[in-house]
Amino acid sequence: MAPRALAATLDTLPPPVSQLLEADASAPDPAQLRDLYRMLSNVRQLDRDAVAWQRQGLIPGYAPMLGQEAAQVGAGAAVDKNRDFVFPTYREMGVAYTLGVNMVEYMSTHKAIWHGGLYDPVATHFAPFQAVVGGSVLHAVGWAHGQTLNGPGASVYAGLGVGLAFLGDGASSQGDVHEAMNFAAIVKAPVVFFVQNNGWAISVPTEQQVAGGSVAARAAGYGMPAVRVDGNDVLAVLAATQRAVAHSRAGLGPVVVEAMTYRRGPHSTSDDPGRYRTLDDEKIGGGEDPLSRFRKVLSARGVADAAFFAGVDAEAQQHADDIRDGVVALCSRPGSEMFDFVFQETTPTLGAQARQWREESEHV
Amino acid sequence: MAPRALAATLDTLPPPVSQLLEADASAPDPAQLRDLYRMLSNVRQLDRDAVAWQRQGLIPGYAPMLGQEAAQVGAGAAVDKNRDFVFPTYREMGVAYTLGVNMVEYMSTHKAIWHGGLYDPVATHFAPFQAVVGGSVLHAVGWAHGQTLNGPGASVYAGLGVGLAFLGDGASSQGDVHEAMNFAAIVKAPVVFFVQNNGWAISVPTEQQVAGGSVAARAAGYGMPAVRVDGNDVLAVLAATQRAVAHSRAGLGPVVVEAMTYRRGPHSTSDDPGRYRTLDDEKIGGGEDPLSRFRKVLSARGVADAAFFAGVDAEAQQHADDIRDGVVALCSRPGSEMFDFVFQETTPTLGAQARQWREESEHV
Amino acid sequence: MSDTLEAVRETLPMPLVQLSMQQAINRALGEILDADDRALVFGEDVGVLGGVFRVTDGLQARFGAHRVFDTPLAESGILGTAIGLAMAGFHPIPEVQFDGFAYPAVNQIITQLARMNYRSRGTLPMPVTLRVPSFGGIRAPEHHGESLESLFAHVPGLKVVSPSSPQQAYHLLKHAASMPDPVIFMEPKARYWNKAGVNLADNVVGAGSASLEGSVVVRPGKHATLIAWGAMVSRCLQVAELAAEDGIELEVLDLRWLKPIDEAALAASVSRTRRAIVVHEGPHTAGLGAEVAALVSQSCFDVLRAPVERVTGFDVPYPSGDLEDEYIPNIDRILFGVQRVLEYRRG
Amino acid sequence: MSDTLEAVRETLPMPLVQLSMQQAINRALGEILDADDRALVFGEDVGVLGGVFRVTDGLQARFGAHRVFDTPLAESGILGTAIGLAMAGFHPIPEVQFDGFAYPAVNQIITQLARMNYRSRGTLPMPVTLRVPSFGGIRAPEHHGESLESLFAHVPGLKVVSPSSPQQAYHLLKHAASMPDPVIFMEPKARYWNKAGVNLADNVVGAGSASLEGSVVVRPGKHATLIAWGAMVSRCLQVAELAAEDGIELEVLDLRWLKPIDEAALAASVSRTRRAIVVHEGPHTAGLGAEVAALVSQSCFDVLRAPVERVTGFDVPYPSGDLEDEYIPNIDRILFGVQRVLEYRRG
Ligand SMILES: Cc1ncc(C[n+]2csc(CCOP(=O)(O)OP(=O)(O)O)c2C)c(N)n1
Ligand SMILES: Cc1ncc(C[n+]2csc(CCOP(=O)(O)OP(=O)(O)O)c2C)c(N)n1
Ligand SMILES: [Mg+2]
Ligand SMILES: [Mg+2]
Repeated sequence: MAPRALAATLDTLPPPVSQLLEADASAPDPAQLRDLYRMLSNVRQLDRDAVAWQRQGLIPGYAPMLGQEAAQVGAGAAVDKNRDFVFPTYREMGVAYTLGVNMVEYMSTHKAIWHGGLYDPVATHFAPFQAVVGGSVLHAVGWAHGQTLNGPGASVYAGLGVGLAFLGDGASSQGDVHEAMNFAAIVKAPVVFFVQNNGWAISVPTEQQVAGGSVAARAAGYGMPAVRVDGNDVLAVLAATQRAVAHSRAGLGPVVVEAMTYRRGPHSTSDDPGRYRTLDDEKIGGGEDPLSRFRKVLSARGVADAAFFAGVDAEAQQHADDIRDGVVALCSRPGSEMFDFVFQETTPTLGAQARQWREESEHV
Repeated sequence: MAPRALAATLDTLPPPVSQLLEADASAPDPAQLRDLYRMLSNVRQLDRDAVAWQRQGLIPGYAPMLGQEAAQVGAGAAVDKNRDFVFPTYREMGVAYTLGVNMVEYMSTHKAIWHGGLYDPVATHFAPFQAVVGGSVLHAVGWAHGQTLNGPGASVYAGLGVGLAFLGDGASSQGDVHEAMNFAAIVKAPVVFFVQNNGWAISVPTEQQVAGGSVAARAAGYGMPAVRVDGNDVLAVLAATQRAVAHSRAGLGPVVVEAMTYRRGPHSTSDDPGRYRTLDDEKIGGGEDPLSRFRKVLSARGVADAAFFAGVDAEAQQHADDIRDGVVALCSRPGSEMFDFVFQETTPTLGAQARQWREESEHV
Repeated sequence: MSDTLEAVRETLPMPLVQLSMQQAINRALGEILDADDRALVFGEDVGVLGGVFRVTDGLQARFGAHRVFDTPLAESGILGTAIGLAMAGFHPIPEVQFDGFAYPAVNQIITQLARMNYRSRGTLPMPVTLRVPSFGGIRAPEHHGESLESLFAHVPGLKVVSPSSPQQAYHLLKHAASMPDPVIFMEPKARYWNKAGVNLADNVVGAGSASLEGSVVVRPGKHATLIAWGAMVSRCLQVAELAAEDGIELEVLDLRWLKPIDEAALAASVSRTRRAIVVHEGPHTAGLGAEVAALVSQSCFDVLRAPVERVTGFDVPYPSGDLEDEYIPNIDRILFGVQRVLEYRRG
Repeated sequence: MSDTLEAVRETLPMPLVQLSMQQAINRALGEILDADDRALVFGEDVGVLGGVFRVTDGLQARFGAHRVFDTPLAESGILGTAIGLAMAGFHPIPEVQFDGFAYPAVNQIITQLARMNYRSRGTLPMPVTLRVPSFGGIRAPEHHGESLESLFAHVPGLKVVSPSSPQQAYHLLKHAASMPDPVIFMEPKARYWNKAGVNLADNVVGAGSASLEGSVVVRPGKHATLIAWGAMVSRCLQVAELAAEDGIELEVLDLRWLKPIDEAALAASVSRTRRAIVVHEGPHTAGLGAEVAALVSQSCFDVLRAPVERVTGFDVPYPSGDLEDEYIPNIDRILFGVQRVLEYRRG
């Protein structure tokens, strides 16, 4: 077994449309490189801490993204927050962070405060937390098709807003994902299907999940280009996603990006990976840690040194602590909100139920 | 626009496993060739007549398969009726005929007598008539996996029973079809996905339906072989299906066969194709009539002559007339059967409903 | 938007026109697309063909293939993309071709469409009107005659409505499409072709009701209330006609909105008649008739003179055309139900 | 098969053992797989992992990966292949990982699983037992706490059962798996971990009931009947306990089979107590409580002293863990319902 990240690459994305690429994919300068590391470090710290919060009883559960930092930060950094829109699953904490979603509001879903999280999806361009595997992939296609219908004129920029659908290797088995890819390819919707192939769907390895072995390889069947990329190399992910986004933005249709990575942690804090894989499996499958890999790159390029890393990491710890304070302070939402958000325009039946709930529950 | 049948072929099916192929795919001898024509002629006649029956008010509706005779007879003739199992849609009259299904019992569904038809699916190895587009494709996979679980020892023959899932170009858009192909490829189920790409899903042309343009081309993404074949050439369809069946039978897993054909008639007797295509479209898209093509082949090989064709065609008319008599004679099923077949073991509630129905309806 | 509507209205022909329900819906769709440039109509065969029932006839030619379009054959995909389009600020009016083919879309409807407003705390409203040609009675193939109202009505976050006449269909569809919440619009296909006068003016819906919300009494009576929706309303009117010959005056209540249910109207009617029969095509157990019976049994407990009768489809799969009339409540079965509530004596 | 079962039984330990429901189901599955070599267990993560609730723990090791296997992550696929396996003569016992993930399989369940026996005129029976960890109460993420019984109970061709105790779970699962028809087996996941004595001998299910069919009175009483299923049964028992301190004797009826409903047992209990409260977690409108209330209102019309009360979830999406206790009927809300039926006076 080799590290998953080294799986054969695949690249059928045609050469970039130069003019549009410029906005999206100028190679990161030193400041941007350091920023990428900052994000990686913050995400890593927050993820580790969230697991600890669960052990401490602060939150009832959490789905760690350990090992997928490069995939998520790389993808997130390719997004234009002003006109693109991200459709996450339940594990895209790193993308949320990169997009600037308020992390206390994000973590509220893990504190069982509100299923979709307390953040504003419209303001952040980050759709609500989604527990249905594959559930939001079609939304990305519909949203993206809406950008085509709006026309490029609707934006102050050249090119279309792009929808980014996040999905896992497990999700690729869902019928909805097929319907989404087919729809998108037919209408040439500006959507990027960003697959984090992390080797596992809970206990089921990709080999028993993805017939043919690669989600990216399926793109050809829909007449769509695809890139399969080392998901633990943040620069590779960034570049691939930028190219994909530029392609879609130019009106050339959907793209599949498959980031080969590894879920180093448990599926969730209630999972026990020891039942289905060994520590050796994890070590080999995971390969080199994406953060240490990137530290080497930055050092080699002379863009950052040990002091920088130490500083950033300390800062990340501070941020995570601040977020923890916010999560601790998060109060339950009033029960009346159960009724408030069902509809934009409530109904008499629901009004009566809300009144009865208030009488029987609030005053007891 | 060129005739659809001439669409680029695709063949990724590995060379046949010779031993198993022998049983399945010996090239048809003259008697078999004449038999194929006999089936084509019967199916053509019956199909045309069924449309007439609808116009005459004998049956409320019918879904013609005009133009798809070669695809259906060719596929059906590759089936081993003793151990394979066919999972049809609502348009596989020709396959049913080829398998020897009693055609009066088959037509009963079009007479609105019984949704699944009155034929016995277990005895005929032809699953019930299926109105849900894509609905039975997964059943074929499950059934086929069952053959693997039974093991080859369960059969007196060498090799596995093969499930044949019939689906259209429209059906290929359904999520279930993706789930079926993925499942089948993962467990190497002995199943052949037989796609009749007839150019249309009611009014929607394949170009607006099948991104990438070919269902067969999707097979590669699942690590499955595929054959795309001229669906109006009965011998080509027969040979391709035989090879596919032999592959599956040998335990090598699923295969996609895409027969490029053309729905020459309306979607159903209540459809009006003039709204979405011209007569010219039909002429070009349909290409040469599959029956006249095969007549030429037989004549060229000296296997049959005009007298033979005339005799067979007359016989076919006689058969169709006999079937018509049977369809005329078909009586409604007693209303009590609504209750009889819901469960193997009925329930008190249902028993009470049946009693009430009897009291209120039968004696009025 | 009301300014635009005002303008449109002035160009409309004189109020009362004879329309079939299929024409009334077609007309309403045209007006909606005209007045609201974020409205989109899509589904299988709704474009060039104009729908298998011609309900969308001519709309693609009139509004273009970017606003009225055919989708691939995938119902979950239709609903899923509708949700995404709503997130992008559009007002999707998708169609599912037949009731029985809404099942593949149930996951997107229940876990996504009905919940997105809630999940997003009101920031992502779902102004989606899902048209579903519904119910039986047309001798169609399997899965073309089903009643999903009980399934839909149970789902928090959905509103459900079914018109019983061209008049209702025209106004209710326009109303539904103007709502900021998801509405399942169940069209009784058995009534598609029956023509009736339609008053195109706003707020003239139902016998005497000025409102587009709630139920309508379509025939007043005093001995018992028949409660129905969709195609069963006209059947109940026939029953009331027959019963009147024997001096029995049946009130017929068109429930119309199946979620939320107009509890006040139900209570008001049955409080007067003191007897109720609910009639629907869908299977008996856990059908919407159970909800109606439970509501009436509760609100009219003191005045009810007989248990609420449910005359419904049986707990069997919707049968083939030949047995359809044995399955759908027919006049005789409804009359038996009426007889039971009228003859009921406490034991 | 009964000979084989006979043999198995002799090797079993002494009758009364302490088991959690999760263990009881695991044990029943093991016995089913042992006794019936056509039985197959499959679903997401049921193999090596033994299920996210460990309900299938150890079964793959014991019976092999050809009989207990992981499927790809696709619920429609799980049900669709189960149907095909049943057509090939197997007895599939698939699992859907959580209630809310049964929705993608609804099309296969309704249009195929529930109808194949009917469509094929009895030649293709569907002996499929679909296990669905169900209902709420465990502070889980979205879609992990839902009640689909009303949806399933409405579907002709399905049978639906929910155990309320390890004892019930053990015997009902074995019974369901022996049935030639599709059964939806709804496991109340909030009760997975509570241990209780299980009598492993056949036909010893429920308080005094020798039958595996129908409902069970789990606590007799005379002032009103609480009707519940799944995890709400133990909650109703708590309520009855509390009420008893005030001299109110509540009968608790575990409905158990949600389709077919044991109408006779409902009528018998409420005829005695003359008051009824039905309690469930699922949303109110068109919930199974409506069916129960409609049935009781009809069968006990003459004796009912108050309208049947429904204490249920609200018509809102199942909320996040923090609000779960506000949503699921709690002891107070049930007591309010009891109070209403006891204090009801005709107006
Ligand atoms: C429709 C659906 N089915 C089942 C589940 C339960 N479930 C949650 S996550 C998961 C595995 C998902 O795997 P993958 O898509 O690879 O994403 P990953 O967890 O690896 O990030 C499963 C089976 C679910 N949430 N939704
Ligand atoms: C799930 C589902 N959705 C919609 C329909 C309505 N419908 C019946 S046939 C059909 C087109 C099918 O096209 P295709 O699969 O290419 O088969 P063909 O009719 O060409 O044989 C449609 C949309 C259906 N029967 N089932
Ligand atoms: Mg994964
Ligand atoms: Mg077709």
